[in-house]
Amino acid sequence: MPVMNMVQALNTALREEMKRDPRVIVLGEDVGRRGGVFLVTEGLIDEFGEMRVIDTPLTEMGIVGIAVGLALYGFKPVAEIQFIDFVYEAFDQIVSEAAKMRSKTGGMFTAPIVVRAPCCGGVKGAMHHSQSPESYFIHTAGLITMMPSSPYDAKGMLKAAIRAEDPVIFLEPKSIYRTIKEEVPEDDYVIPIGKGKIVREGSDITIVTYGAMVYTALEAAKLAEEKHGWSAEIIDLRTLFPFDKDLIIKSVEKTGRLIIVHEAPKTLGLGAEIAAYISENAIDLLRGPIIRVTGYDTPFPLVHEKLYMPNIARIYLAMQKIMMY
Amino acid sequence: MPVMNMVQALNTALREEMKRDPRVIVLGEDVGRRGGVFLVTEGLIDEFGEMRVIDTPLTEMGIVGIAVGLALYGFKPVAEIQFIDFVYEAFDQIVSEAAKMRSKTGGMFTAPIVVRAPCCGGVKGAMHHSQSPESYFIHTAGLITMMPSSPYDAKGMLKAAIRAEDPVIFLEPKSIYRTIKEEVPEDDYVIPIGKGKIVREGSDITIVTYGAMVYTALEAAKLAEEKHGWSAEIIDLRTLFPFDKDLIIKSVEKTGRLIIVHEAPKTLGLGAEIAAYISENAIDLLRGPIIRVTGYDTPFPLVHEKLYMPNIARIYLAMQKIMMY
Amino acid sequence: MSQNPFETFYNLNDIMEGLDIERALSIYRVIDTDGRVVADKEPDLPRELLLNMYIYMIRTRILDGWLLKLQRMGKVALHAPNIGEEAVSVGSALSLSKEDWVFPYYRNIGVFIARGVSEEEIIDRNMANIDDPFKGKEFTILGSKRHRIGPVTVPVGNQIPHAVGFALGARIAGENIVVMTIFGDGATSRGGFHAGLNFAGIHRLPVVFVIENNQWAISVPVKKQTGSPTFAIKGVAYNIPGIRIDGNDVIAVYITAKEAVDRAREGKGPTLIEAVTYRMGPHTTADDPSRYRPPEEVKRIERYDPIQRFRRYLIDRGYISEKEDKEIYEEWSRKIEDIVRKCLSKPQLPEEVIFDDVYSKRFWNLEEQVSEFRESLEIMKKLGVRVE
Amino acid sequence: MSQNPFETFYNLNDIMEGLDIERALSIYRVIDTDGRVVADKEPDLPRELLLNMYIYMIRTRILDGWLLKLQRMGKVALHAPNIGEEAVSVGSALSLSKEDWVFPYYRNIGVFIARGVSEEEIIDRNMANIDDPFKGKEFTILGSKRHRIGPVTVPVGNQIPHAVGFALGARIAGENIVVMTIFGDGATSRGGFHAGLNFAGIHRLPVVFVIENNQWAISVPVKKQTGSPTFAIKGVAYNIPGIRIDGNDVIAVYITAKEAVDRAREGKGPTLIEAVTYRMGPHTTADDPSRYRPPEEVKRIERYDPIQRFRRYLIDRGYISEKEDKEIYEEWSRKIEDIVRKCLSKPQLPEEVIFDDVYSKRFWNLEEQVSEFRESLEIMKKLGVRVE
Ligand SMILES: Cc1ncc(C[n+]2csc(CCOP(=O)(O)OP(=O)(O)O)c2C)c(N)n1
Ligand SMILES: Cc1ncc(C[n+]2csc(CCOP(=O)(O)OP(=O)(O)O)c2C)c(N)n1
Ligand SMILES: [Mg+2]
Ligand SMILES: [Mg+2]
Repeated sequence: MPVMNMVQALNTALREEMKRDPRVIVLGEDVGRRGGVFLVTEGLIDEFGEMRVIDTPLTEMGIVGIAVGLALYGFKPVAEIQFIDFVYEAFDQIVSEAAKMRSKTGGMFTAPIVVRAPCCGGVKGAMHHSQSPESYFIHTAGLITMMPSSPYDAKGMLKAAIRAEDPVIFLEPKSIYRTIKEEVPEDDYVIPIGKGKIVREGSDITIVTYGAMVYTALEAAKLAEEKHGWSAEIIDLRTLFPFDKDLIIKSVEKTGRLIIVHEAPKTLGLGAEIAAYISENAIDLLRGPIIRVTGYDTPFPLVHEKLYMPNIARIYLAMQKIMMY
Repeated sequence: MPVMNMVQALNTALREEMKRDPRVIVLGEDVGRRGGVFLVTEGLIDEFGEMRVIDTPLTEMGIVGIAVGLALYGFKPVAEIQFIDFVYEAFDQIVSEAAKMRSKTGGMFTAPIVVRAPCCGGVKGAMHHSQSPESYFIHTAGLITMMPSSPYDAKGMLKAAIRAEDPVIFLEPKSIYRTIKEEVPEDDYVIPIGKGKIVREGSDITIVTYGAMVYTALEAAKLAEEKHGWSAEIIDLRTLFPFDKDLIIKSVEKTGRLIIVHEAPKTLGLGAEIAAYISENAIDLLRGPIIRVTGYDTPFPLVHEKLYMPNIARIYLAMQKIMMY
Repeated sequence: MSQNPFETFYNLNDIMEGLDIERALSIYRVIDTDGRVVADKEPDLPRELLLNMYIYMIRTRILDGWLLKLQRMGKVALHAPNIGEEAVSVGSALSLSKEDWVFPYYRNIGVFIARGVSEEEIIDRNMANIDDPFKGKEFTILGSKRHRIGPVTVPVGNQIPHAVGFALGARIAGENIVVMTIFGDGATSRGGFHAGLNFAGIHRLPVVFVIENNQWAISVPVKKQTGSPTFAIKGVAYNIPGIRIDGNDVIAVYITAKEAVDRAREGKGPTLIEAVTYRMGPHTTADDPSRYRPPEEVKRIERYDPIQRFRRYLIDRGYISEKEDKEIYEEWSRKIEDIVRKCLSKPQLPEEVIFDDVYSKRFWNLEEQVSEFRESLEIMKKLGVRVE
Repeated sequence: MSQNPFETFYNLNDIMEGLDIERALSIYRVIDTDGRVVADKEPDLPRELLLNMYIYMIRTRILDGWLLKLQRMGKVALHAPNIGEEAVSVGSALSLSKEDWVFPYYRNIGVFIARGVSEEEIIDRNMANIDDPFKGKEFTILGSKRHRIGPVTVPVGNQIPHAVGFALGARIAGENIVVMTIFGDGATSRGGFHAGLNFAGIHRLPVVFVIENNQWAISVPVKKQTGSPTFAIKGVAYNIPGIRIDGNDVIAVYITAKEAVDRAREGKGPTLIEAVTYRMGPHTTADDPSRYRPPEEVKRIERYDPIQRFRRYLIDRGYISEKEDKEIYEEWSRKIEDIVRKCLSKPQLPEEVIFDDVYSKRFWNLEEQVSEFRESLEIMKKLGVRVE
């Protein structure tokens, strides 16, 4: 089995899907010869030509609007937004058009596009190259939102996104694009939408997280285990909406304690929904407060970004609070 | 004291602020002769002229972008989005520019614009004339978000918004634009940002809500009182961010039960943040689950909108669940 | 880069198509307000086509009147009248072949009629009753897959990039069709206009852009919408030829649109047509135009009425007699009245329809919410409260 | 509506300013690649101004080199080199009066230099050290209120409507200033370009729009950015005169920009200038242009280098000697090196700066979060973990 990083896994997924299904079209700024600024689309233009790998003008609204048109025709567009921080011009096309196409027309028309983009911090990208804006999409009925945390998942999840009958926002944590390498099967496999996974078993605390924060959470769990023998179970959500509530509840049934970790700002970050969901449907399982360790409620800073993001110390602190409660 | 509806109160606030401060500029689609499609800006063009009441071309991105430019110059633009459902084209200018101007430039530049717009359902406005998209703004650091529920509040809150040093999203629940009338003082008064109010005192359940839902919650509370003698305390948040957490906590200290009611869809609606906040900071006060009664996680429908929105039956049901818990 | 950018000069004589601006500044017309031919050449159109145009326009106007009435009766939530603008819809729609697609906007009921959508379907839709093919989520007639009419977008102009993307799709698929999109003068200010025309200009896509310039975007007049003398001239920015026409002259609309459609089909790229017309009525049933425009202006325009002009032409040329004309009108008035009656008797959509079609399947959140919904209906019954 | 729209004809002879397209299709140049005058008329510019232009361009290039070096040293997060494009920044900036404002984009370091911002401030900013006037939240030099330079926007082109709104503000306030905004060829595709130019065209605002057409938007060449032959011609869509110039000829840039600035100041409205230049380096320090453009292309362009051309002109005309030229270069190299050294010795910004300037004051959520932040720093110390 070849060992790949996430960029290679995503590139493989795109290549395989484009081979499998002639309806798959890649479009975006610099996705052609440049291969995308992170090289996720590298080589696709050579293999599939300019008709299926389209360098667009600099307009996110245009990229998504054209993608919706392609989807209406019957194509399966995979639109790249160069950094998710630049998606906002396309917001009207995503929220008013792609997300509502099926509903508005009673199913007569659908626009199952994929919008994929690098996201999140950790590479000194500053305010406009580090954002984690998943909340905007999770709150929008009609969209599916996903974020892989490993090369293996990235391949299977992107394939699932491309095959979905609904529009998918596919967020790629750029800080782990090349840092995590693992074996990625050459076969065609799909990771089902809506399924999270347990990346570490434990019995004292449930930590729900996703993306690059999975690794930070793992480090913190290790530290806490070493220091105090606390056993943390870590769930990688993978699909952010619809999230795997059963997996969370099952874990909290066991641990009685819940921490949610994400890079997105705290107020109305996904942690809010998970906390609210549990406090509405399973409050009696809890032995203490639900703690959120998140990006702060500020724009993402250039300086001290590692202090801004959830880090090992911040997660450890949360574990301490909940275990001492 | 004159009796006014909310449209008149907002119109009065604009007129008084424009008189008080020559820096206040109104702009948007149809805000001139037409007076806005709901007549909130009626007559302003006659009184202040075309220089200060500007009919713009049909571009929400332009409206907000120009407003940011005016604010950079030192003006205090009050931009109208004809229906908040059309704000998405302006999202980049709101989220990337207005919200981040102060932070990005370390305070050298600021863009304290007001974006006001009719919002919410109840007037058979269907999918694109009924939305409650406050979550998008609440999640965005750098923005203040407000929604009045009465003519009195509307006047004092819009004045506060116009005088704020930060950008404000001011949402006006159109279904009660003309249905609620009350005395509105002719003096200059301001309702401070961040302060909610108790619109009904009670001891058994806290209901946190805002906008037109205040009245629905009041009806439900009355019904529950009549039927079962349950005493509901109702909080009208008024400012959605930063919301009045002290007022909520104080009430929950008394009641031990919390219901949140809003028209916005449930997943990552403001109810999620309030529930999460309480379950993080005051979980021990609770005697049962935190229940959210909200718009469903679908686009806002044309048919059966009153069944879609939180209504007396749905709120009553939640009260029953929490009281029987 | 094939050329050295520092040494690349263009001049007006190397006529690039998008720079042939004569037609973007004048106004093309075939018949005048009395139905007399004023064009250098009278187009030689078959009688059947002319009669079809006429009947479609009449059906559109009668239907429009009913939708207005139904709105007043509270049976339709909102209506955007298209009285006086029928020639734009009908003339452009008829220039397309059956296999072509059109992406109209909310004011183009005539497009639906001309493409064969029945009055019944349109009324069901607007009433959002049990037969509404779109199941009651949004106003207006939203498209028709069967008739190759793309989805209407309520946010103004959002369909423009859809039409362009659709045309790109057709090209990739190797299908030689033309895609038309129609939108108002106000829509030209939105980002989607810019993005759509720019993309079509780069790729020379087979798209016909029709601006229905009815002089107003609600209360905003053209001179506050753009600083340019015409909308057609905006094609220059994208190397797309722009043509300005009398949009109340259905023959001029048809001829010009047909030329553009043929060009597109032959691989010669997009065209931008500005059809000059006038919004005779209010913006929608919720509008009150007396607040912002003098009634004299509307009066002055009445003589341009596209149906009256065309009627005079048809009668003058002997295509129909006065009597036949009256019969056509009466026949369709009767038919449509019957349809309205039928539609009015149809039951409403079931309540749970609000949970349908959000995704291809219902996720757990909606399952949970549907049960709460059902409980709430139960409680209503039990308590005897009605909220609708 | 003063005219009847159905009867309004325009023709090219009623020249509307925005339709004088000759200048939008040719390319204006004063000196050629050998510094020889090729324009019909050699502009009569004072020696001091010419020398200033030259020095500003040299300072810009030296500074640019240092920012590149600092980025490689890990002291600056990212840099977008402007080598070869200095004439656009410097020539346009100098055409403005002191009281005018300019809204540049990230590639316009020359604007900052020409407006009097010190190298030290720019380096502090890019290093985000303790003296960073913007306190470390974003890359790039972000503006300067004192020097009347508006805030740079990282999302491409978002500053265009800001500049227009700012000019509107000046008009409302009765201040007779001109506002300039500069942006890349790629920016012309974004909604903000369309919205900004449209609004300026309607209100004839005193705005000078400068397109720094360096042929590439990262890897996207001009022919994939637009179908139009030039960018200047896009002014037609907004009734804004468009002028295309050799952007590597600082005199042509200055003369043209000055004319536009004067026009604007006299109330004659906006101008769109397309300055043709070339991006000699990578898009940013994160880019690898060999992936998408042949090195020959860059080689071919080298002889258009704006500094070399201008240097030859100055020496030919006797404005400076070879020796003086060398001295200027050496003097500024030394000065800037000293500044870099100084900046490198400055401490970094304190940690809590990340909570500053989100709002005019801190709300309770940030107060709570700051305490958690402090606790986390404590814990780090206690545990001995380092995350930065
Ligand atoms: C993005 C957006 N903004 C505002 C509106 C509200 N609105 C509906 S129609 C309209 C005017 C449209 O004018 P025009 O494009 O000229 O078409 P017309 O209605 O005149 O046919 C406006 C402002 C909307 N539907 N969408
Ligand atoms: C809205 C937005 N989309 C994408 C990007 C990423 N990006 C940064 S610069 C750039 C190209 C800009 O090209 P151009 O406007 O020609 O300016 P240049 O860099 O060539 O000077 C892109 C795509 C961005 N910053 N903003
Ligand atoms: Mg119109
Ligand atoms: Mg460029």
